[in-house]
Order: sequence, then C-alpha cells, then structure tokens
Amino acid sequence: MKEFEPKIIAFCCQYCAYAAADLAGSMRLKYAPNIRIVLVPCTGRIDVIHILRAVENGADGVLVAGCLEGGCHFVEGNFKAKNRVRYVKNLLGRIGIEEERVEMFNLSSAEGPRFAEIANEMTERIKTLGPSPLRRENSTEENI
Amino acid sequence: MIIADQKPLSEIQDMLAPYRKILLVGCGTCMTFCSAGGREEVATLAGTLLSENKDMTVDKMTIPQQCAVKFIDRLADKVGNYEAILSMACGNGVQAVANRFPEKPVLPALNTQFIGVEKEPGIWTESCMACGDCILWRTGGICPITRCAKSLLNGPCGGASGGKCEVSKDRPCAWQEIYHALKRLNMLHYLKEKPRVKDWPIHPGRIVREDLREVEAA
Amino acid sequence: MKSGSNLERLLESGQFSVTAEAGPPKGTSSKVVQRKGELLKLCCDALNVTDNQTAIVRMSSLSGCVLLKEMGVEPVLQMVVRDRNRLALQSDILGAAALGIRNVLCLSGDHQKFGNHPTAKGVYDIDSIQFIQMVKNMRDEHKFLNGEDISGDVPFFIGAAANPFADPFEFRVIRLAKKVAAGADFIQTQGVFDMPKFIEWMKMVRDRGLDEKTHILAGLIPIKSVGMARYMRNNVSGLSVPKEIVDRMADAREPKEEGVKICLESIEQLKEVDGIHGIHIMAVAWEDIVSRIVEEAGLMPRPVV
Amino acid sequence: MIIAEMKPIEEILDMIRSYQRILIVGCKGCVAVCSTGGPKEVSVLGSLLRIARKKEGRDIVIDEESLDRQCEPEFVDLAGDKVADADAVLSLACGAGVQMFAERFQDKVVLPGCNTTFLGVTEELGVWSERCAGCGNCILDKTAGLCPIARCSKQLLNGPCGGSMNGKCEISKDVDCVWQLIIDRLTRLNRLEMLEEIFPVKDWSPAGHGGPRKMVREDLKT
Amino acid sequence: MSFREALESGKFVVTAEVGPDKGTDIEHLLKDADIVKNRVDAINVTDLQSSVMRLGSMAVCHLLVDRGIDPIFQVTCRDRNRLALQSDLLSAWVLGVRNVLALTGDHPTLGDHPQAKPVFDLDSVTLLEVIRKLNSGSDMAGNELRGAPEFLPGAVVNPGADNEAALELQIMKMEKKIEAGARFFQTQGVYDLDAFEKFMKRIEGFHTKVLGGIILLKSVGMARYMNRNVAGVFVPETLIQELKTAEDKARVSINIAVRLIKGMKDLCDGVHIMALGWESKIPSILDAVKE
Repeated sequence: MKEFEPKIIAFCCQYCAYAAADLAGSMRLKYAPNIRIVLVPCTGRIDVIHILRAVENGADGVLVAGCLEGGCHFVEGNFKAKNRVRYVKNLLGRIGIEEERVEMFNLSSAEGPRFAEIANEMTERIKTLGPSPLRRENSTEENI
Repeated sequence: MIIADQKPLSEIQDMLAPYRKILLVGCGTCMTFCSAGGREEVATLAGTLLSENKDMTVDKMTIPQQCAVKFIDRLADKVGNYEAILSMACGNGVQAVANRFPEKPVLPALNTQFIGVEKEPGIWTESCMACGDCILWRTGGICPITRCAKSLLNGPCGGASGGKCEVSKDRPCAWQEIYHALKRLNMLHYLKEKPRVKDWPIHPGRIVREDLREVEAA
Repeated sequence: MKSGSNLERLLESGQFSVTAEAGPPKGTSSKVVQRKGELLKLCCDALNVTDNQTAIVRMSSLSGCVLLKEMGVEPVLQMVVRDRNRLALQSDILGAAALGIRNVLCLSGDHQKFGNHPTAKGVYDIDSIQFIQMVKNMRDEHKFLNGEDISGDVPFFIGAAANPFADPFEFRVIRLAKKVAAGADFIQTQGVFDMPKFIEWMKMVRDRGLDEKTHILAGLIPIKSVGMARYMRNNVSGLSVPKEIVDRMADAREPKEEGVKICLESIEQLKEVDGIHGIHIMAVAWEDIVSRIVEEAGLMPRPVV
Repeated sequence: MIIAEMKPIEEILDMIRSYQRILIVGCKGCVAVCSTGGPKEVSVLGSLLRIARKKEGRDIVIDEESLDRQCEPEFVDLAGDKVADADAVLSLACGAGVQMFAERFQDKVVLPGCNTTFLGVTEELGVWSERCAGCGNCILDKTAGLCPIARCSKQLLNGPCGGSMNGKCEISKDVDCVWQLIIDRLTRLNRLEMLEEIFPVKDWSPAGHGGPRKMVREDLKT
Repeated sequence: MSFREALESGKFVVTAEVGPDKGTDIEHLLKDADIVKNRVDAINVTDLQSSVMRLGSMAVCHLLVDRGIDPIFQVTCRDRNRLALQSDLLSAWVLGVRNVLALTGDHPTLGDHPQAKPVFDLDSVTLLEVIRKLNSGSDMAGNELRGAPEFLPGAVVNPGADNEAALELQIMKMEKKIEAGARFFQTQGVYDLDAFEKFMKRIEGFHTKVLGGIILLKSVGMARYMNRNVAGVFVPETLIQELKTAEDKARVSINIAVRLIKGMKDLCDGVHIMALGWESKIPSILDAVKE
C-alpha cells in the first residue's frame, strides 16, 4: 500500500512567510513537497470562507502563515487571521473534522529554516491524522 | 425590520420646549422602510415644527444608519451649531447618537414598537421577539413566543375561540396556525415533543464574535 | 397607628429597635422556621422572612410569616419584584393582611442570574419604589394600583431597603429620599462594615431631614470566619468590607469571637449616630449568635410598649 | 439594527437532516450588517454544511441567494424559482424574515439559521450590545438618551438597585450599570434634578406584554 | 375522607369552587364554603380569576384548611415566575394544602390591570412537571429539598373545542399534562352531553380521572354571553328556550344542572360545580341528584 501523501494548502503572507519560503528555496533546504503555497497580500485578507473552501475541495490540511505578532505590515492583519483561524477550527471541530488540520503560524521573512520546519511539522501532523474525512467517502474502512 | 411610529406631536414639542436650534436627524434603514423616520418623514416633521414655532431653527439631515458610528460621524461637524438633536431613529439609533455626542441632549421623536413585517400598506405586525433561541423549524415557521399572547411553548391555552386569541378577536390563535402549518408540511409529530421549559435570555444582551474582532482574542 | 405592629409601636415611641432575619428553608420543613423563631423570639422586636433570597427557591415568605405569627413572633414580610407582577404582589399583600401580617419590606430582589434558576424570566413589572407607593395607597387610600377600591383594611407598616455602599454614592441618598417620599415608614440598610462611609451617608440623610420622616435601622452581618469576610469583600456586589476587617479576622485566634467583637463595636458606634433608630441583624446560618450579640450590646430585655 | 447570531451548527445539521436540496437565503439588511446573515455568511454556512454532509457520505445540494430584505414580501417573492427547486429553505434572516418566508411559501419547509437576540448597536467590530427593547413608549428624553428598560437588567425606572458597583451591573462586570451612565450624563448636562421625580408604574401593554403587536398607519393604507 | 382518597376510592366525586373577593374581607367567602363544606369532596380556590386582582388563593386555602375543608389550590402562570411558583407551592404545602390545579391563566388584558406585565415563564404543562419534581424531593433545577410535598396535581381541559385544530390541540395538550403528572382533570362547563360523550370516547384509555364541569345557568343573558365570549362553552338553544319560558328560573336552572350531573355519572369520574354566587343551591342540587 502506498503511503498517504497529504495535500496541504498554505496561505502565506507576501511580507513574511512567502519570502521565508523563497529563502528556504534559495538556501536549498529540503522540506516536505506536500505544501501548496497560495500567496496573499496579508493574512488579514484570509477569510473564513477561504479556509473552508480549501477543506471542502479536499485539502487534508490548511496552514495560515503570517508575520510575527506585532510585525504585521498592516498592523493587525495577523491578529484578525488568528481570530478567524480559531473560529474555523471550532466550527470544523463541531462537525467532526479534526481541528488540528487547520493551523496558524507566525514567522519573519528571514526565517527560511523555520518555514521548512513548519512545512515538515504540518505534513507529519496530517500524516498521523490520515486523509481528510472528505476524501475517504468512497473508500472502505480496510484500505485507509 | 424594526417598526416604530412617531410620538404625539405634543410630546415632541414638550421635550423641545427648552431649545430653539434643533438638528432633526432621520435614519435611512428600518425607519425609512416603515415610513417612520426616513427623509420624507424628516421633511414633514420639520415643516410641522417650523409652522408651529416660527422662531425655531430646524435643520434636517438623514444618514443611512443611526446605529453605526461610521454614519453618525457624518453629523460631527454640524452638531456644534445646535442646542439639541431630535432623532428619528429607533431607540438604538437615539442612544448611539447620544453616546457619540455626550455633551448634547439627544431626544427621541419616535416610539420603537417591535420587530415585524409589513402585512399590507400601512399595517405592520409583530413576528419576532429576539428571544435568542429560534424554534421556528419545529413550529411550521410561526413563532409562538411572539405570536401567542402568553408565549406558550407547549400548545395553546383554553382561551382560543373560533380560531382567535382570547386577547383580541382580530388576532389569530398562533397555535391553531401552527397546527395547520405543521399539518400542511406533514410535521405534526413536532406537536408531540416532550414539554419544554424556556431558558429566557438575560438582558441586556451582548454578543462577541472573535472571528470579526481586530484586537487579539484573550 | 398605621398598622399597630409591635415594630411600629416601638419605633414610634422612640425605642432603639432590634430586628433580625429568619430565612425559610429550601423545602417544606416548617421546623426550620420555627427553630429560628425560638432562637430569636426574645431578643428581637420583629423578624424578617426573606423572599427567595439571592434568587434561590425557598419556601415563600408569606408562609414563613404565618408560621412565626402562630408562635407569637412578629414577622416582617419581605417581598421582591423579581418574581411577581402587580397582580400577584397586590394579591399577596391582601392575603398577608387577611392572615394578620402587619409589616412588609418592599425590595427589588437580586437578579435571577445569581440563583439556582438562572434562566427564569425576571418579572420586574414594577420597581421597589413604585411598590412602596402601591402598598401605601392600598393602606391609606384603600385603592388598588388601577384606582379601584379595596374592601377591608390593609394595615401595613411599610419598610424599604437602602444600600449606602453601592454606587453611585451621591445618588444613594436621592434614592432613599424617593423611597421615603413613596411611603417607606422604616428602612433597613445593607450590612455596615465601612463605618466612615456610613456616617458620611447618614450626614447626607440628616441634611435632607430624612431621618425625621422615616426610621432607619442599620444593618449588621456578624462574620463567622475570614473566608466569609474575604468572600463578602470580593464577591458580593453592593457590600463594602474594608481591608482592616478582613485583616482582623485573619489575625484572630478565635475568628468567631472576633466576629462578635466587630459586631458589638459597630453597635456601639451606631448608637452614637444621630438618626439611627435601631439595628437589623442578618446572621445568615448563624442565628444562634444573635441573642448573645443583643445581650452583650446591652439591648436586653426588649422593651414592651 | 436587529442583532442575531448563527445557530449552533449542530442544531442546523439536525434540522436539515432529512433534506437533500437546501436553499440558503441571506438578508442584506440588519443581519448582514451584524455579519450573521449576509451573502458572506451564506457562503460560509453553505460550505460548512457541504463539508459536514460529505463527511457523513450523504449528498447535499446547496443553492445560495441573498435578498435585499426578507421582511418585505416583494423581495421574498423574488426567490420563488429557487425556492421551488429546494426541499427546504434555510433562512439567515431575523425571525421576522423567516416568518415572512414561511408565509409567502406556505407549502415549503422554512428553517431558521439564526437566533435573533436583540435590538442593538455595534460597540466595536465583533461586539454588539443591546440598546432598545421596543417598548413602544420612548422615555429617552427623560433619561439622558440612555434606556433603562433595555439596559438595566431589572428594568428599573427609579434609579439603580443596590447591586451597582464601580459603574457595573451586578449581573456582569461586562455590563455597564445604565443608571450610573444616566447619572454621569445628567451631571454633564447639568440636569441632575431629573432624578428626584418618581417615575410612575409603566404600562407594559404596548411593550409586547399585551399580546402580539400590530401597528396601523391610516395615512399609508391603500 | 380527603379529596385524594375520594378520588382513589372510585366514587363519583364532587368539587365546588369559591372565588376570593377584592379585598381583605373574607366573611362572605367563608360562609359560602361552609354551606357546601359537608356536601363536596373538595373546594377549588381560584387564582385571580379572569385576571381580576383579588385576595390570594394561598391565604384562602389556608383558611379553608383551618375549617376542615380540603382545598384545591389553583395556580396560574400569569403572575409568577418559576421562583415564585415553586416557593408558593412549598409554602402551600406547609399551610396544609394538598391538591393543586395547574393552569395557564387568562391574559391580564382581560382583567382589571391590563397594563401589567404578564409573566408566563412556565406554562400549565411545565408547571405540572415542576409539581411532580417537587413531590419527588427536588426543585426544577434539580436541587434537593429539605422536606418534600406530596401534592395531588390536577389540570383542566376544554372538551368543547369549536374546530378540529382546537380539539386536536386540546387532546395533544391533555396527553402532555398526563405525562407531566396530572392525576385529575376538571373540564370547562359542559351543557351538551352528546358532545361530552364523544369527547370522553376520544380520550378513552387515558390514565386519569375526569370531573365534568357544571356551570349553573343563572339567566338567558348569561347563556348567550357565554356562547359569544367564553371559549369552549356552548349552551344549546333548547336549554336556552327551556330557561326562557320557565316561570321559576332558579328551579329550572337547578333542574338542568341535576340532569347534566345525572348524565355524567356514566361518562366520567365526578363533577366540578361552578356556582358563581349560587353556592347556597348546591346542597339541593346534590340532593336531587341522589333521588
């Protein structure tokens, strides 16, 4: 049986996480290939619906990566995102989707290695959880 | 929507008695829809006040909502010129304006009545009491908390006759309406549910939604 | 005489009066009320029977009053506006009159949220000041709230509560004035721990001449333990317990004795305050201490008028 | 405006359990302004329901619509075609809107997605509080623009009870004692004498306690 | 024999009712009670009937207990919230009250204080549940009681509903009341025995006792008034004619009551006589029923 390879959507702020991912690339750091990066101008731009759509369309995990607290280019965008991520986690938990599939991280543009670490950490976490319950709909218990 | 109607003119004049320069403020939302405090009613009331008190200054302004600070701010550079603000908003609006301008008397021109709908032109009826725990899905889309005079949750009292409420012959018994609706929708089983005791909300109410706040959640 | 009650006779004749509180049980055990009645009978002029105090369901004040009356103790019927509308309040007032109750204390009541039925519908049809006025009209004009006539007498000595320690402080005396204007014959105050504040309040009361229009009984709460002192200081809104009191209780080797001492010192001070016509002792779950306090305060035997 | 909040998702899932095709209808009036039932919330709820049902392995078809207002029949009727295709309508309007829907589409199951909570204002983004009880007899001119009926937990008309401490209500430290606010404001306006008057007993019949209310304006009748 | 014992013995029980006055004057009421005292199994004391402010039901019940009468304490949900209702029930038990009739209560707008705030925190069904809970030793929030009452709970039902929906709703609610602990029912006034029989058939198998309501017809005007204004009461035209043409109207009125009671003997478990001021006629009615 092939090992499960999760699909993880990462909403990355252009001022920090996206730059950090870039840096990780130019530093030739190796990190899990499961991360699909979506560039956003600020995590404050991420809405509840964006995260839900990702889950609905089959993402096994969603991570939102914004600036360090206090370091947001738009002052408080990452706080808004933090509140929304917490809200979504609660909603998903209540309909039986593991809250751990969605997470918020903070890092600076200089933290290329940290980005690689986050990517690996999230991938490991989702591997432990298994595929999204939404992707399991047609499979039987045995081959999960 | 919120339904209101204008206070008796004599009461408005009583409350305006100490003042000569008034800013009359209308509201562009519910009060416009229920024809109680929109641009048109502002004009009419201003005209009436002026015709009765020749030496009075009544200036008019209507903002989209009086319950939101961003719209109330539009009054900021004007209020200094007036002794009092006469608001044609619901109670929320009057208080929001009063809160924004702490040094200014803010007076209500309307009596806020209820949350309701327009039945036909000129007639509004109450349909929601904002009790905080909606059960319309079990009552055929008819609210017994609001539309039964006794807010009964477990069936009608013995006072209905001819399908009408004991309180007034021109009000239907909400429970008979519920019965017909549930029958039509094939949901009569909801009538046999276990008796419920209502958890009444504690007032004043306050709601906090963390996902919308801009400050860091505690 | 408005009611002919013992409390009224004593206060009107200028005696320093003593009242205490007898809370009814959470159940139908009439013995609980009778035991409190026995304990307090000789040392008090009248006993308040609380009305679902702190919004916790108990036997009603009316039946507690009847039980006390049957054993020869004079009751004060406490009534709150939280649980009954104007029909029930008036109806209960008539019932109490028919059953021979002569004192009533009109209150707002703690919010239902604090009790053991927090989602009950709070009634609050009328407020405590309107309630006082209503009872006064029933007594003096023989009129119900709607203006209709009452058959028979409604002889009540009408009481109200005052809390000098709640905020806004400046308003407290205005509120008392309103209660007096509405018809309060006597006032029982919140428990006094913060003596300077109370004395300041009494000065404002005298400045308005209110002490001559009503009888003010200062409230006292005997403290049993430092835990109770702390709890009241931190958790009970409307109570002001100074830090010194908590410290005294904390340092005491025998906290109960210290509590009695504090209470006795307060009584001594209160006796000296102009306009105070008596004390009201609220010894919740410590009723057996009351007779000792009254005795040691030199207020025994209770006068008969 | 009318303030509402979304029902617990568990309750919504329970009420739509037996339906396959749901039309979620938002309202662009009050509930959109308080971020509970506008177009944005319609799509969030739609997505959530699809996720939940997909997880259960049961199909659901969700159609979305948002109307200018659900408390007026002409707007509600605009949804007619979409309503016809649905097993049930899930309305995110206030209770008045839900009932207007049920009234216009008598043979359709109409379900409430929100709990309507009070008439209030936005204190700050994400925080709403109650301001008006719709009691039908406004006294804000006598109480300095602050309503004791809506904002005092005991609806006292003659000043604060003994539980007012440090400007807060006895029921919660998050709730201001409105009488403290009234007194502060009257002090500023130099009208403290207004407090001395005894407010008479209130007539509650226009406040909804005389049975469900109805308002007729002869000048507007056709 | 107490009311509970009478009911459980299976005999045909009789209850009457007194309505307290508007004031603290109780002489008249006690006189009425004494007239019927030894002829009935219990006397209902109404709770601010028709939302008109009167002396309280509990005080009067206590006075009746003192006179050796077993009262049925009527309690409505109109004026008291759940705290006051439970508290009053505990008190009533202490004052010797053993039977409670749980009612919703008329709306205040029908009474003499139409501006009052009605309460309706609970309704008749949930009030019955509360009584059951108190009987079992705890309050409705589940807190243990120190000493529990043992009330006999009763309720009312209106068999004369005027349309299908109303009848179905009455029966639905009656079932809920039985489930909530109602041990007996007193009905709205009955004048049409056929209709009543149909109603009794409809509820056959319900585990409860039913006391048919008898309202003494004092005049033609009263009959017409009830037909127009009182929900669920229907006086057939034949009865109205009988009363209209009678010379001794009181005599005929008594005859009608006697006939109705006799008719009910085979249909239900007892009768509840609402004499509305004609309490003095109850003994002769009961004598005539025996003949």
